Amino acid sequence: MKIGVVTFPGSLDDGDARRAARLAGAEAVQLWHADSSLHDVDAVVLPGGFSYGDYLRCGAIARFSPVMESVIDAARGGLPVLGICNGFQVLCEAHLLPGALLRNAHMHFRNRDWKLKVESTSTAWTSGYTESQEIVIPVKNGEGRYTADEKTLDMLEAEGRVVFRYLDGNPNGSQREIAGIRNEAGNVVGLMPHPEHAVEALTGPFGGGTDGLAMFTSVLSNLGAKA
Amino acid sequence: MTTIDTVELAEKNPDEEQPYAELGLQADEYERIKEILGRRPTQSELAMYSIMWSEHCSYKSSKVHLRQFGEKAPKSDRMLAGIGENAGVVRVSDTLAVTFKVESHNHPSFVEPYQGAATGVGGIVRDILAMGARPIAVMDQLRFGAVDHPDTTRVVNGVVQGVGGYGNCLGLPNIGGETVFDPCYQGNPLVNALSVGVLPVDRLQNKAAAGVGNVVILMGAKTGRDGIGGVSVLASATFEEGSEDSRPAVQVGDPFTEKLLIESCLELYDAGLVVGIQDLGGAGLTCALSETSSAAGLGMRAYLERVPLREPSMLPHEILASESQERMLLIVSPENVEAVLAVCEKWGVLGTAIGEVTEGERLVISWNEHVVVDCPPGSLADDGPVYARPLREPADLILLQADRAETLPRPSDLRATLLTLVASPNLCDKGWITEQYDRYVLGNTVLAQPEDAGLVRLDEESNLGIAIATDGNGRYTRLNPYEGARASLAEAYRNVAVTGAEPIAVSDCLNFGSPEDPAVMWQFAEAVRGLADGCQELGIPVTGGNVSFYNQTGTVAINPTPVVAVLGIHEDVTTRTPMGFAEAGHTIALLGETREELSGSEWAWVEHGHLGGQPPKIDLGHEKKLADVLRAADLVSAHDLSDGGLAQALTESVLRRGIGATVTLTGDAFVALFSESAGRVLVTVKDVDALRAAAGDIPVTVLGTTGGDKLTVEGQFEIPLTELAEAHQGTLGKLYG
Amino acid sequence: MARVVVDVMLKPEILDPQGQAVANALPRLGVTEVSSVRIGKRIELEFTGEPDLDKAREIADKLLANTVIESFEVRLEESADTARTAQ
Amino acid sequence: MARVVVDVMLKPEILDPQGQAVANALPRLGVTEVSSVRIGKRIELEFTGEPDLDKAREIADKLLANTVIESFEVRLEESADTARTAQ
Ligand SMILES: Nc1ncnc2c1ncn2[C@@H]1O[C@H](COP(=O)(O)OP(=O)(O)O)[C@@H](O)[C@H]1O
Ligand SMILES: [Mg+2]
Repeated sequence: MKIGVVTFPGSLDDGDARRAARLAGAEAVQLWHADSSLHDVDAVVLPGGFSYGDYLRCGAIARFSPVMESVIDAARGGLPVLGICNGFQVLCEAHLLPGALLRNAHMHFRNRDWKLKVESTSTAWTSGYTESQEIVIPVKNGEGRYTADEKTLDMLEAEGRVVFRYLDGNPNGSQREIAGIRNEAGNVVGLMPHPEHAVEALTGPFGGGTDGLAMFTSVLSNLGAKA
Repeated sequence: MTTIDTVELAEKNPDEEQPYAELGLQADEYERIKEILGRRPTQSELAMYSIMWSEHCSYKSSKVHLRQFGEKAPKSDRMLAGIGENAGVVRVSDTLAVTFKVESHNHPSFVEPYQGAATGVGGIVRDILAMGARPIAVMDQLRFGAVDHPDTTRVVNGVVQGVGGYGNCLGLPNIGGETVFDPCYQGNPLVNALSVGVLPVDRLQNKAAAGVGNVVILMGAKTGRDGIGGVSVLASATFEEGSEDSRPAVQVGDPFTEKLLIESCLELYDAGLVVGIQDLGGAGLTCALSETSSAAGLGMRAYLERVPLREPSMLPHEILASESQERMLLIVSPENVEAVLAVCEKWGVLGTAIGEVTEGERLVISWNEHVVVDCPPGSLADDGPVYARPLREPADLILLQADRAETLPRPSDLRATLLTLVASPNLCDKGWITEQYDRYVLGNTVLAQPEDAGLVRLDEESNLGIAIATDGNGRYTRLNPYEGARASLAEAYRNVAVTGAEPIAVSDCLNFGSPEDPAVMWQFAEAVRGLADGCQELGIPVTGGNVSFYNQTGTVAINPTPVVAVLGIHEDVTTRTPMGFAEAGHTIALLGETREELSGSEWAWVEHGHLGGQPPKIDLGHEKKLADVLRAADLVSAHDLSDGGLAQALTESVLRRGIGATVTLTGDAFVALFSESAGRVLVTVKDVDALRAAAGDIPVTVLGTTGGDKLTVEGQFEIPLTELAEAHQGTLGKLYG
Repeated sequence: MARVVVDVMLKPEILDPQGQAVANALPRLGVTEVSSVRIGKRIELEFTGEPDLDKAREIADKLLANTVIESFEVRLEESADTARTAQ
Repeated sequence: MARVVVDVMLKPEILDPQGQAVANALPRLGVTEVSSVRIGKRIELEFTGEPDLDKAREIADKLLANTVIESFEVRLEESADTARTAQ
């Protein structure tokens, strides 16, 4: 099973996403932003970082890269796509997911381990969790305030498309404590926290968190079941 | 139309006066330049000499002292590159080497805190990159003025956001640092930054522009009128112009471009396409051109009109002096130029051939057919002035040392004292700062803030890793520069050792006032001597560092502040020892001896605003043995004691995982809690007999046991962890929100 | 030299913490007559030839603004020479 | 409702990484006629009463612009009602 991880010139957590895919048992494939081929991968991760510097608006420029045109097409066709942090921003900019991510309400970059509630397990990336499971995943972003209009927020909640919610506070002022959402079909998921940084006890959240690994094993077992 | 001053013109009117004094050159220095050239320098040459012979580039006041680092350095076959290179390189395994260095960006960070700090990080990362290494982490050592001074908010917020903004955007985890507040830094904050990188041993790069006919390529950002240090001095010389747009501009960092520069350089190294490489730092092209050619003992021909400019109106001397960030200079053999430019293109980085390596030791630089520089590169890079400046012990030192803190009135309420101290600016939790930094990126951070040292895994197979800690104590160094410097070394060494790593190398950043003040120069000489002696005693070499002079407001210098960085090897990071109490029921013990040492302490400062006496005694033989014990013993946790003493170490250890403790103190409880005696570590173990056996002649004092939700000092007080946490963690957020 | 200016502002219903922070700081400077502050972006596009407002609008719509949260306005800069002053 | 607009731009000699990044991205969108992009801030100050340009200038100087690297311009918004459009 091959998980592709896109590298934009300013991607930073791409190596971590590949490591997470490997630890989950996949073959990790590096996808280059300027190459429109997806190289027959079975799923795609858009990793964290600052795609093209992201000085204007996070994800704004990345969405126009050659690889993204293929990702957008493939996602519409059902390919599992996970956007982490900057990847989430790119997915919103590309309108694969609704809403937008704005500068944190407190205006600081914040890196802290955060407790999340898994609210939707009917996605390609979260089926390995149990409904309402509480997990600890690092948050690290400067522009992670999830924002959408009330109608969209109501719709997301009504359709069970809020995948993760922040517990015990809100690290960035996201509306309704939303940390991650999915598309209608459930193959596309975006979240601000970083599951790829919670895959090894040694380097994960303080005290040995590996709660992020299930995102990567979920997609593999779903793909395996399909194959 | 400005006339360009050329070599031809300089030969025609060899005696025309030049504004050398405005550029910071002394009359005799100017005479020497004329002697070297056999004529007056051109405007561009004058700019280059003034930059290269400045304190910052030539180390003219510090050189005679820094020599000791080499002379006293223990022989080590680990050292692959040492002082004089962009950064020292030490071998950590058969195949891997590590390079690290700490550098200052103090003055720019006061003028424009965000950009000053950001470009400080960018600059040190390029030094590491230039050695052939992939940068893998950064650290920041910060000194601010009084916490409540109206200007401190501006500086703190700007600096912290600048360090974070640049480092986070580069994808380098921040694994530690220091934050100190003291009024002596009010008009002159210190912003030091450290970077560490890793390289395969055979990828080591150097800066020599070897190989006649090789091509000189400038890579990275366009060149603009950026610059504070060298260029601002230059600009103040006006050259009959003084127009608005010839004024120097603040350097603005572009971390995205730096990220591209890193990736493209690494790709070039791996493809074996680079003969020589040098980063462009404070002295820009001037430094890069002269150092690369001088290092090779060859000449160089450079064409300034080829340099991509942000502002087309720039003149040759401005191009040479520009401090624009995110640039590297490469030496490439002609047949590889195309391949190099293709890699640049792939990453979207500008790459431009601007010259070539030539026979003979002349650096010849032209601008649109005009030759503006023709000089021996070694005269710029290596033959700058060297001064043995006068030294004099500060007049007030004897009185200062006589005014001991041990005689100050002591508190009756130790509970209140502890709560006040752990909430004080220098001892409080620094989470408000460190949460603004990415600690996770690259996925190899094993330990970071608030642990004693940063610990990074280098290899996922073998679990080999490196630990780094930095320390500097301006108050101790003010009281006794020799001992103060050794105290900082001892502390950094111990902080590395508590993780279970073996300390192997040292870097430093020496922040002092004006070298022209004999009292400052004496402090500097003493501190260097202390550090060099200390390294000799510990058997670890200084591999590189940085000197920052002129840190003062008016005639008042900062406390002398040598920041010492120690690097250690960790053979198996999965066995690292963290600082926090892990679970209930473990035995708490203190390694080392507590003496009544309160002078220079946080207690004296916070409770009495007092600075006087002698700093704690340093015994490096003991530190060495202690480090061996820390590696050999089976420890659940280990946390070194430093500022704030045992009270602080206990507080940090219980709060790390919310595991309380009950301890019993022997002797004077106040001294036991707040003395800052060196050479001590707070540990927890499951088996105290095994600890005693492992400890040899290092004193072991059992203090109590872990557990509960309070910090209890028997017979004295108890503090619920919630109350302790509130006191310790609230301070900085409340001040700077 | 022809310059097009694109002003991008957060839609009024979107929280602007930066603007709010400035608004909150004003009383401390003794300013009480400002009731609200909004902070957006001003983007200057220099065209090589004739400034093309339609093109600029297209760029703004596609790239410069995210119309989920922002609105924009495109206009020709009256005169490119109006020297910006530090006063 | 009276609005004062403060435009804050980096001084021309200062590197503008933001503008540069956008300029570099434009060719990928098929835009080749834009030669340079500069990005600054547009700040809207709503005054409770009469808009006070001098006051606004003082605020800009003290708080909104960092005059070490930025310059600013203060002006009255022609009409506060000009609805900003997303087109
Ligand atoms: N500016 C900073 N950047 C990163 N880490 C910092 C900074 N200031 C303090 N820290 C971290 O906070 C912790 C406590 O700092 P300090 O009390 O100075 O440690 P120590 O006494 O062990 O030297 C350490 O982990 C240190 O690395
Ligand atoms: Mg320590």
